[in-house]
Amino acid sequence: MSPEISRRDFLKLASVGAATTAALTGCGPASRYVTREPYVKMPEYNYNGLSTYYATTCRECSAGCGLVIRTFQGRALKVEGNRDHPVNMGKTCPRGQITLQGLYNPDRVTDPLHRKQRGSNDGEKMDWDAAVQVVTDALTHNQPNEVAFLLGMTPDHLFDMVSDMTKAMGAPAPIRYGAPAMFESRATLVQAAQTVFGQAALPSFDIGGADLVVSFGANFLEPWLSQVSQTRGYRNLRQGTPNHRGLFVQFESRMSQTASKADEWIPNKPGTEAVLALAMGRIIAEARGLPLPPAFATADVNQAASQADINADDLKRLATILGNAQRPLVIPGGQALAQSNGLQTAQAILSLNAFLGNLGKAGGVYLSPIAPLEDAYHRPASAKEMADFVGTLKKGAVKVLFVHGVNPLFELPKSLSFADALKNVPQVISFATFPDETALEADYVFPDHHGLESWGYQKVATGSNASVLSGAQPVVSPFHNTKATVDLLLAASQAAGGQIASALPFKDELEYIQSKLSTMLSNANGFFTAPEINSFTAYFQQHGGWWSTGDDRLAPTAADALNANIGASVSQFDGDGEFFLLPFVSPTLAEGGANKPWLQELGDPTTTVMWNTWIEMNPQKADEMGIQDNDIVTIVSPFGALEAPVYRYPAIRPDTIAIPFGQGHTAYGQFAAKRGVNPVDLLPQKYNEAGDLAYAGVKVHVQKTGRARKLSKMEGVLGVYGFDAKQ
Amino acid sequence: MANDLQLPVFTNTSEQEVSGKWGMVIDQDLCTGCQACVAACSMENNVPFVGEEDANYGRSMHWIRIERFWSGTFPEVKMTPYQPMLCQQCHNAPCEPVCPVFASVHSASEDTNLQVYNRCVGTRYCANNCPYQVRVFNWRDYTDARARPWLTSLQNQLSPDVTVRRRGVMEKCTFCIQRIHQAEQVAASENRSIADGDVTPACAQACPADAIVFGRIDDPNSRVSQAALNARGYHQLDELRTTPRITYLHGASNGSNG
Amino acid sequence: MARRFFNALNQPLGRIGVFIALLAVFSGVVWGIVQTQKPPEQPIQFPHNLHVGLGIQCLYCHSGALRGPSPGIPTETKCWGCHQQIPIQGTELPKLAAYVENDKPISWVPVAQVPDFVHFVHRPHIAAGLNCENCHGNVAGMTVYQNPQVINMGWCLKCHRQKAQDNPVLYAKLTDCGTCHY
Amino acid sequence: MAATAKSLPQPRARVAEHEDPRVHLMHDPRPRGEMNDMVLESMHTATWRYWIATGTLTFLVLTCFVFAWYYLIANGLGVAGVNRPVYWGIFLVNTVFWIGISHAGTFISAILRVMKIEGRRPFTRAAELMTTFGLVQAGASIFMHMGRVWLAYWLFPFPNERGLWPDFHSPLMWDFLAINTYLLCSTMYLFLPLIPDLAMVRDRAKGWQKIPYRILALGFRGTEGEWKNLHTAMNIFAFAIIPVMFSVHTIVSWDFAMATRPGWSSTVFGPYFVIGALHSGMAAVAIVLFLIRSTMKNMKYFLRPEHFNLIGMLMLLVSMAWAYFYFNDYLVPWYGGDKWEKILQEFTEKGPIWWLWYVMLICNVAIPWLILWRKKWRSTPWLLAIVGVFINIGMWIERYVIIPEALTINRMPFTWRIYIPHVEIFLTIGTVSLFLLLYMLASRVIPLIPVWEVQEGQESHTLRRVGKAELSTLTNIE
Repeated sequence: MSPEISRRDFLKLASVGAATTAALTGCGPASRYVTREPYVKMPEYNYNGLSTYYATTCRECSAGCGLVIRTFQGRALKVEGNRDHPVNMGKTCPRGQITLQGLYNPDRVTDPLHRKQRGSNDGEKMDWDAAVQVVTDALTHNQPNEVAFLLGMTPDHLFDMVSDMTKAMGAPAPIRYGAPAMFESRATLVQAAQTVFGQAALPSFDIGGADLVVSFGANFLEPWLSQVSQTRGYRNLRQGTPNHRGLFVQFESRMSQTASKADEWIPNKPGTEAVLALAMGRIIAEARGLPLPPAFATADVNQAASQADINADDLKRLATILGNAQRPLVIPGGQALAQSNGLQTAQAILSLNAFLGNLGKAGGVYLSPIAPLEDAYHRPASAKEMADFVGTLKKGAVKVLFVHGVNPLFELPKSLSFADALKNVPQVISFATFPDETALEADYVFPDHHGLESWGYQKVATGSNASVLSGAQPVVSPFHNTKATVDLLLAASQAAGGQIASALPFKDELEYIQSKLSTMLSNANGFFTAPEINSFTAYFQQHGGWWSTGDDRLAPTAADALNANIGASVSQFDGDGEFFLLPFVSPTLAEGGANKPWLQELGDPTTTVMWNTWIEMNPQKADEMGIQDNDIVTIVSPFGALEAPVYRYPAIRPDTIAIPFGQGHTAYGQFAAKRGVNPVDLLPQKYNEAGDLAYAGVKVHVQKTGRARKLSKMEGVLGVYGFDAKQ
Repeated sequence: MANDLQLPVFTNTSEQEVSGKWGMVIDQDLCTGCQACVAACSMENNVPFVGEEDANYGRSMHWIRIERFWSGTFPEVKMTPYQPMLCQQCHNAPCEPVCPVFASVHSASEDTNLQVYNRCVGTRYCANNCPYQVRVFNWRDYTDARARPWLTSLQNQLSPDVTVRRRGVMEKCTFCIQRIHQAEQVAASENRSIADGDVTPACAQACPADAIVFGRIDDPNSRVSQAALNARGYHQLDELRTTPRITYLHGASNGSNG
Repeated sequence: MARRFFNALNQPLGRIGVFIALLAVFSGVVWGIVQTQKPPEQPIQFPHNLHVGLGIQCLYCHSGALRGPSPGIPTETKCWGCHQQIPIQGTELPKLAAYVENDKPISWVPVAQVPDFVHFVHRPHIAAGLNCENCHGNVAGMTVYQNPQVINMGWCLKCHRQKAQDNPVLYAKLTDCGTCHY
Repeated sequence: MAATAKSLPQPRARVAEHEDPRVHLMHDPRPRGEMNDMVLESMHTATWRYWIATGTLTFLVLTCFVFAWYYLIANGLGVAGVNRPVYWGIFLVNTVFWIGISHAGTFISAILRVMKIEGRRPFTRAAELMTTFGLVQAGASIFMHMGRVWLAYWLFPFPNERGLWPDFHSPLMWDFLAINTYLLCSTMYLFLPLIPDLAMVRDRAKGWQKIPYRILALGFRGTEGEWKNLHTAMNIFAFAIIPVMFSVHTIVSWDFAMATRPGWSSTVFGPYFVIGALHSGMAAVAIVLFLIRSTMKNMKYFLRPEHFNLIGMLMLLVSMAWAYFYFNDYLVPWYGGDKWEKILQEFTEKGPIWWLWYVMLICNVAIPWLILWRKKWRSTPWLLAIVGVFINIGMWIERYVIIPEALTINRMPFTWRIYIPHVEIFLTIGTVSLFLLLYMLASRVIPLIPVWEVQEGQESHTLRRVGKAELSTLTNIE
């Protein structure tokens, strides 16, 4: 794009100058000694005084939203949504907006590092040739099965490239993981789709088309699958059709941001979603006078209500509403799936949808379109698979571990003790852009570009009707001495020679991506076609990706879903505490936002807390225990303990406490480190039948410490909770 | 007291008071409180972050904040719909007449409230007098990279279209006036007047639920004028007769057994 | 005693002394103002007169003025575009050559600057039919550029007021604080 | 001198007591020269206690005023406790408080002079000094409060090439002008009666000290004409300054009354603030007089219980008036039923800092009412001074309740926050010590007692025996 940029900061200087002149008269003297250092050989288009806009793809999560970045004289100034992009249609979430603070983050890894001693902050800088050599040796000097790749949810082109590479060298395929996948329970959704619809695909819920949405714990207005597109769906649900406001009911033990937008929030006991769903099915079946499907046969309405600790009449009423709705939709997700019976819950809810007959209909359940370059949906590793992987690491079977785009030391439950596993790996090479916990434990850190500095593509898993390959391109030239990981690996594989070299005959990242795109030239479904690869790539960059014009969602069929008896029961909980523990993804920070100061300063939507972790506790319950706002309490689960201040949250079950996930870093830059706590310390070693972590399946003790720490809030407590409440 | 008696408000009822120029409609039924508008606003307008302590002490610099309140106790607890609160760009703005140096002044051409940073001497009278409490003050030198070394690289993203404010001046939402000017210049160079949708402030542009609509309220056919006709429409603190330019659309207060 | 002092001041010599003292103060102030107004040192003494004399349009080098806020100051790339075909001679060209060899940017000092809180955009001014020399003076007569007048708000307003005398709408626009300060 | 005799109205009780009329300063005359020497002596004697006090005050001023203010300017208002919604903190409290203090001076000297209250004579100057020095503190506090104080001169209407002027709609502008006017007038008014005394000092001063006094005395020699002009000028000023004084504090109150805030936009604020100002001002006079009397030489002769008695009566009167106005200000919102006003009242009485409100009422009403009824207690200088201290505390808190505490409550409950002062506390100490320091320095530079006024009074008072009783008669000296 643009040649090397020397670092410039004229705006800062200008503001200083402004201050001095402002002190005089408010109008500046004719000249000020503010020198702006221009490009060396600055390209002409950067001197026309206009901003240049580049289309790319957001890498803050795996949803693959299209962005348009405003750049001016080589600097990225503003993130805007890509209007044409079918996933987000010009909109963004806060993390997408603030991705710039990642790009210009003061704590980025600026050079390739060799860390003499793991865990120490200092490492000696090395040049990239040496780095390539290190990687080459790692690939060649070890047996193929001793090499392991651990990759994050983004970017996809790296995953593909590594897959090709490992295939060529006969190494095990790269493991792909991310905390979002864990909290979204993707494996469970896919598994349930497999059993109910006979297709292992990610269900796609047409929220916008429905007129009644009943959600069992699905936080679809928060970082869950594809926040922006689901929020658009919510908009259409409410105001999409004139004079008809779709209704929305949420079953959840805590009023999440999503539940706060529901017309009715039913605080059911955690782990009872399955029985509730089946009970509703039964009520509807009876109301319609249909023969009772075996799936619902075992359900008992009153028992379900009492198990869920909700009013049976409410349940009946809602079920009737659901039964009478024209375009009803029931969504499973969030804490409902993060239970020992998560899979049954998902099955029960999907088959309830099937019973309601909304499969493949507007406002119903679809299967997400298969992304380009894919034969089917490939889900990231489930927590169970990760546990197995950690096991192999512990055995010392892996000699060299490559880590990119994921921070297992932060994102994996402490009980998995990934740290110990890492000790048994002789060589750890991290490609982290930021000095996160895992990078700190790595022997080598070969920093990748920031997402806005890199090429790439993202296969959109869900969130759009069309099948989308979202394109990424550098919008600014690299700010630091970083190198695209794909380039690094390509160079290494060339140096390694042999099969790898012949399998990856590409000189750089772009060429590799083009080789992938070339298979799509002939695809006529796209909204553009091109005779040859270069113009195709040009369009691809210009529009920020490729997507088909039609609706590629698959209509699922549930032939005998209702005949199978779903042995759904209330879930089992580890620990004997008096509180259900409900960890949830922080709506503003998500898993990677903690190092961006402005994300830290965004108030959490429901509690308005900034800059810290809080523990949500029901006020009545807190009064019983004599706990005030800001009191630090200890939470003890069978697997660990942590301390955090309490936020007396009016809308949570008295027998439940909730903790946001996203803070509690020990490294990861000055804005994230030593701030808040990380709920994964409490999480159990417990999986549902699909292999997803039952992170909501633990009961904990709460003890007062007697200490207190002021939580930073947007709201003034005086006004919201009254004069007697502590500030 | 005086301000709540139904007294006539002595003000010039000019064309603008009837028609206005720029206006906004915020649908509280759609707002999901996701903070995207806050983030977008801060990125567009070089709004500094202040850190944990100051943020907790009511010194955060958000030009737009999202409010919500609670009523009742569990299980009958309800949350009021999210309420994005930003400068209402009143026509009879209480902040304007109190400024001794015309730093808070009404824009005759755009009919918005301007805050002229370089004229501001920091008496903070305007902020006291703002019933909506949407004016934020630079309590410290939040943008001084010498005192805050971590800013040196972060400030690479500062937009040159917006002044970088320093210690001791008041600031507030400007309806992204830099975008308005840009659109006007483009339109002028194309020999046309601004069309509906030419100008979108950062918040409206980002809002994933499309809850914020912006445009010319003097054009009855514009999207915002149409939206403002909605029966759910109301003005914040209407009894003060500030003629705010932002129309809110009621959202249903939600909660359990709602 | 005090009276004697005042008497002394009443003498012609005393008056002259007072006059000189006042003069000193005044000239000190003037000197200070002049210091702020004088053009800065440029890395290369660029002869505008020569280039303009050769008939090169302003917009050839300062191309941003047409569409953007800032016209931009050309980098060595642009200079070298022509000068690599011209023999390097004189005192200044070698400097340019040196910059090109060392691949260093020429750190020009912008002279026609407005403070950070003033958002001057060239586009509308050119659209309004102004020529460069209306504000920048007769550049053809200068070597190193310097401002023909103090660039301050009074100067801006004078022109804005004249332009919009007979058009109230335009007047409101051109004298609105928000037109330049935001 | 043309002398016209007229008898003073004498309460019968007084006559019955047969008290010695010489307890009254006016009836206890001394030779002119001796009296002048007494004043000069008190002016020229600086004991070690004086120097220690001055030293400590200087230290306090340097640290709590000069350095603290520098610290504030260097780091911005973030080091103070102001926040959203409490944009105005203790700075404004101090401003209003000091303006209040400055009121009593003029009130006493001007009004009492106009009304020819003879008791005023010995302490008019002490009061006038308070006016001037108090206004200095008020101005300083306002500037401390500004975010960019180095641009304060933009509040002056001065022609500039930008064609920008201050906004005369803004109550702050009125405030600015009013305070300036008041400072100017009160300084002149302080200076005029000073001239004869300066002349007196000049005649007795030696060496270089003569020079400043000679310059300041404007060559006053005490001829008939000079006295006549002086009296005329003083009468004009005395009459002219009274409306100025009332307007100033009314205008100060408009800063609040004009704002659209619960607790502020109240029509009674004008007179209420004036009375409040007098309340704290009178109390301050009492304190100052007590200090002068107890620390400076020969002052027991000039400042006598009768004067404290007079001030005590005024204090009681003002305290009652204040209570009345406060009740008004309280009644309207309480009865008016505006939602926000009600919340605010609830907040002041039951909020986290509820006790402030009660302390205010006790100091401002209960204590003066309990103590000032009895003449014996009124005339006890130290007791009066203590009452004065309480009243000043009470009045300071009253301003605190009106400004930071009322600002806590606005129409956006989401933003309500408590205000916790930081550097303001030091700056408050700083202003107080600067005030005292200026006063102490002045006490050694100019005569705190207007000798000529006392002498004039004593000359015009004579005792005339009528039957048994000795009646005091007053001769008007024209």
